Amino acid sequence: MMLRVDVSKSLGDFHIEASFAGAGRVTGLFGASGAGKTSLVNMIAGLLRPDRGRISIDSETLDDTAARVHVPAHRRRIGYVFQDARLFPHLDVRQNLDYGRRMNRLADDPVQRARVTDLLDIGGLLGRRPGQLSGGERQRVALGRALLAQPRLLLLDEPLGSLDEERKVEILPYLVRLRDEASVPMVYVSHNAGEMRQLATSIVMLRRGRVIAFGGAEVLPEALPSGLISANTRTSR
Amino acid sequence: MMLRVDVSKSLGDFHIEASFAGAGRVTGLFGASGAGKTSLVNMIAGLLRPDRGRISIDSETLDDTAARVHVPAHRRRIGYVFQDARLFPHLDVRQNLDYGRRMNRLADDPVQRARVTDLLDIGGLLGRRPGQLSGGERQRVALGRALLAQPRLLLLDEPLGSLDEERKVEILPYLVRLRDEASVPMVYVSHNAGEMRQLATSIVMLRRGRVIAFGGAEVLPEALPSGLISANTRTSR
Amino acid sequence: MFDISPTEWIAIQLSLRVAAVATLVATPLGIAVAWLLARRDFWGKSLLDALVHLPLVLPPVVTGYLLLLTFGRRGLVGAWLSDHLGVVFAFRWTGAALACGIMAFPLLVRPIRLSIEAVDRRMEQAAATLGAAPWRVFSTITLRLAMPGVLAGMVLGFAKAIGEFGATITFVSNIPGETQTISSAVYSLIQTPDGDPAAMRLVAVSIVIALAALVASEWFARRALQRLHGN
Amino acid sequence: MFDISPTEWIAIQLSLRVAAVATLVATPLGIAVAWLLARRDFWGKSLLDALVHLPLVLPPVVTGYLLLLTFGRRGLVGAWLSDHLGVVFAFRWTGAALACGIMAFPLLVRPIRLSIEAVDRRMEQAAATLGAAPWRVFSTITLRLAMPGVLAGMVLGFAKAIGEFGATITFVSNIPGETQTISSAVYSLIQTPDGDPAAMRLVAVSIVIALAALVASEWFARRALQRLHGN
Amino acid sequence: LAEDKRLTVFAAASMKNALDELNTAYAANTGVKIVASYAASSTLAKQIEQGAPADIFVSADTDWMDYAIARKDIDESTRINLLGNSLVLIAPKDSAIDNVAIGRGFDLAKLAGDGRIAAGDVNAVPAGKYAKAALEDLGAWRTAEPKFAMADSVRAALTLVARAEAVLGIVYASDARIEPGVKIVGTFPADSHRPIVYPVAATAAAKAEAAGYLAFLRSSRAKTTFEKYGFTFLPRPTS
Ligand SMILES: Nc1ncnc2c1ncn2[C@@H]1O[C@H](COP(=O)(O)OP(=O)(O)OP(=O)(O)O)[C@@H](O)[C@H]1O
Ligand SMILES: Nc1ncnc2c1ncn2[C@@H]1O[C@H](COP(=O)(O)OP(=O)(O)OP(=O)(O)O)[C@@H](O)[C@H]1O
Ligand SMILES: [Mg+2]
Ligand SMILES: [Mg+2]
Repeated sequence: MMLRVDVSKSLGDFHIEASFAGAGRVTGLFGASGAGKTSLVNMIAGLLRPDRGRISIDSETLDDTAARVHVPAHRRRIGYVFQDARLFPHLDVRQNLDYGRRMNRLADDPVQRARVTDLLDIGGLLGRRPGQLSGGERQRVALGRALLAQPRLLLLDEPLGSLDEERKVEILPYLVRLRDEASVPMVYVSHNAGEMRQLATSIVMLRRGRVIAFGGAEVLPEALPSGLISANTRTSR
Repeated sequence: MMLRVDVSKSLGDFHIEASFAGAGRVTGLFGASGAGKTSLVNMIAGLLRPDRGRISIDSETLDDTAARVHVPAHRRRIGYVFQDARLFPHLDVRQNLDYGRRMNRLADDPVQRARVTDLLDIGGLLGRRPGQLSGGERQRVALGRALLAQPRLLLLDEPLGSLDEERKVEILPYLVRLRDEASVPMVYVSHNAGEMRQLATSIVMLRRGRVIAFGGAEVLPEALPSGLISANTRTSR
Repeated sequence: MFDISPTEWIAIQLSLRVAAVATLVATPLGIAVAWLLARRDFWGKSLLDALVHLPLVLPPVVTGYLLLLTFGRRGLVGAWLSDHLGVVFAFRWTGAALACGIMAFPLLVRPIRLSIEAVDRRMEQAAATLGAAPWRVFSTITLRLAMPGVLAGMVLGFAKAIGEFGATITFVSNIPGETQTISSAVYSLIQTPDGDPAAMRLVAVSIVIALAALVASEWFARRALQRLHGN
Repeated sequence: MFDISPTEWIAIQLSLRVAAVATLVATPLGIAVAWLLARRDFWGKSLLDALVHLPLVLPPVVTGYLLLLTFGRRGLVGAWLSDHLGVVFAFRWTGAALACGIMAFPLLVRPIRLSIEAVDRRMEQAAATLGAAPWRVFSTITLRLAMPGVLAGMVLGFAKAIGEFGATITFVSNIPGETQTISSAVYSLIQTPDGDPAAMRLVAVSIVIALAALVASEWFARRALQRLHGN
Repeated sequence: LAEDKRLTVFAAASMKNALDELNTAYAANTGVKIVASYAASSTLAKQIEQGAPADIFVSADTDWMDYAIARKDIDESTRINLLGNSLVLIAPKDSAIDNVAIGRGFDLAKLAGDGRIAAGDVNAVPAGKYAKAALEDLGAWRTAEPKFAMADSVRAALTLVARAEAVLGIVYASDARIEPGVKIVGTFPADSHRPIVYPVAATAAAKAEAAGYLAFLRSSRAKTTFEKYGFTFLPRPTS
């Protein structure tokens, strides 16, 4: 799959001017808080319209401001795990998980559903409402919901941010498997270089709305031992 | 400061039965997603009433179900940075930051405010509304808002979860400084062992609503290099 | 005290039918208009808004008179409807329902609109990324989240329809068994020198009806709210 | 067409005064009642709820009559108020405002209640942890977030107060310069064989007033919504 | 004090145009300002019962005047039967029905066919009450009753006929004369119903000026005006 993005967009004083082509199976978006990662992902999903530019997947144009093309979000078949989980509050977990299948009129696939709920360890939560979930549980349900809609591209906006490391260790390989076996291509947003290294086949580094580097894992900052922090402790005591 | 917690609480099928005393300056709450960290913190803040038990800070009882004591949240002077930022949507960033000062009728302290906004790098966002912020920006403003209310205890529920590592590296030392110099005691929730090691002076390990270990950094699981993940990649390809 | 005469019984039944039909027919329409007002910008939006509020602002007699001019046998719309669809409002209970529906319309639309405006757009966005076309987003997300408003609108509308009488009596007059609702019966009783006790009896009945509607709606609303606040 | 007679001018001014006073006085009360209904559980809550809706359910004439019996010169409350506080409602414009306020009350309370119920409790919790006492949480968070509902309630209430006439004319009669509002003026004109043109002129005036109120409220509501949705 | 130069008249709504004209004239002549409140007679009677500041009560029928007198709200000695009216059968202007003889054997139901007969509420609105009484007297009520469409005022009944919603209507002659959309097709015999009377009286709490106003209402000046609006003037005019 080939994802091509060449857009510009202004949000208040903030300007995005980004162009890249994610040829690999997982395109990593890496950048500091406020770099424009979520905004870019929103444009790919069709939730935010670029002021100018094009977005395409393979030969299909999703956005082309010059040609006035804008495929609406619901026709893009792009799954999105939001930074804030955005579960539907009036539906229980089971219904949340089932929502994409219903909307896309897909056949019921109990095997797939069981596999996803097992992996995400949310089988025990199916009857609960989102308000009764912990932060991490919510994020896992959101991940399951996006997967079960069988998207052709998956956008993951810091999906593991609120997960403990044990769970990360469990889920990340699954994402790798999705990438390799199910060959669901992804755009993966994270500020964790380790995760990026694991998952991304090509990496887009963003700073202040602009692409400042593009390539393989080598563009990432060097990993610091034990979560990058110890290097700085001197200054703090 | 001495924080004593000895409570039990049922939430649906989930039962919390936790007892610990955080004598140190920073008590770390460590545990997997769904372990009960947020629920415990909510009880300390006074937002959730224990079914049974006591919570006290030094000699002041905050909750005592036997004596029917329940100090309401607004009288506890406990700052809380929520897992979801919970900024007030109708106020801009400046007003959000100022809210605690107004409510506690504290004198205006421009120096302190400047220090906090500089450190959190949110000086440029003061006129914005929460809806116009990125995920990480929102979390930083929430942190600033809690700090500027001058609490006697600070509850931090994964406050750095959505921050990039550069910013974490900047902010964590500040929290350490708060702990050491300003001597604002904290309860710090995280699933990042590295952060915990940095900050916590005593650590409470939770699993399924119960305290399973208590002590210094030695109770934490061993840190894995570069974000814990590489050890598992074998299984995933 | 509660010995109700046969005519009064008929009036009570009629009131229930008129109010129920008015509310049920007006609700989908009200939802559509509320959605337009909440979510669309179009030429003439203020006009539509004003039109919706009109029955509230005008003395009911005027609304009834305008209905007569429009939907009467000789009215523009009324003549067309009766010629082409065989639908007649004049002097029929359907006319009473039309009048009540129109009088209740502003009360119905406002709360629904309010609730639609309060729906978190981010939920709708999430639904769209899951493949929901706009109208399915509306029916599965927006409308469900706006349910408390729909219920509130229906209660206000139903209560108003039970109490309405000025527009109704002007439009379809007061024909026992056909268009005489509780309210118009009460009205004539109050105008009769010794009618007060009978009027108060009927007033008690309409209070009971409204109370029942209220309790039912509170029950639904409580459920809807619990759903939304997730507990 | 718009040559308005001096009596009519007086009626217009009176209508504006009556509707404005009714709305402004009823709003804080309506907020309080809405809050009680939205947030508190207490004995008699259903009763309060029913009482609030009553003016909607009863034919306006009945409400007016009950007001006359209660707040009239010889009424229980009316006599006490006039003896002890010197407040007289009977046959004064204040009585018209009282009648309009009561008739508008259910329309005012419902949307406010709806908006309060929709306020995210987590915001209130956040405010409490920042040291805000309950009433300050209410005034700085809940009420602000419920602003669209307050505005909607005020618009409905004001529009209703402009259109009200059944309860008003029954309670305080139709005295030019004192209690004759636009609506009651329209009523007497409609009862007069050649009064229709004058009635329509006044109807046009009340439409203009309501339209102005509507446009103003839309403007405020749009601002309030923008605030809440953060853009 | 200006307050002393003011009289408040509570009058049945159907009197509005005639009284408005007379009140203007009276104010011009005497300097006493007349404030008139027009509403349903029932409403006005109950308001007077509750202490309304009315000096004069003009009722559209005797029932509500009797009601007020029974409650001692009215100075009975000042009561006069001021106006009369006659009851007419009307039809839309372009109706085929015309020149109906109303008397014994008059079959209103047959005349209406499957159409409706508009009138004031036969239990509540004075004109409706008279209509029912007249039809009962003529033996036409039982068959005609199901065809009645009762309006809340004579004006509303008139409108129903003028818009041809109803094929027939029974209203006062005074109202029928002014509405261009209807024609009078018959007049009810005066002896088929109680005399139609608009009684006038001062209230028990009336100001002294009330007497002068009552006298004015009986004057020939008033007679001319009332007759212009189609009422029958009952008293012998005092100059
Ligand atoms: N109202 C409720 N009803 C039922 N179960 C609940 C309710 N609220 C919370 N829970 C459950 O209680 C457990 C603890 O939740 P809590 O939010 O305290 O977890 P946490 O440790 O903060 O997790 P995370 O790291 O994912 O935020 C979870 O399993 C959650 O599903
Ligand atoms: N509506 C808006 N008006 C003004 N500025 C905006 C608006 N929306 C976003 N921004 C700004 O655009 C920038 C990019 O936001 P975005 O959410 O894309 O960041 P991000 O890279 O996802 O950050 P994070 O890692 O913190 O989530 C931020 O600085 C944000 O403040
Ligand atoms: Mg983001
Ligand atoms: Mg949590």
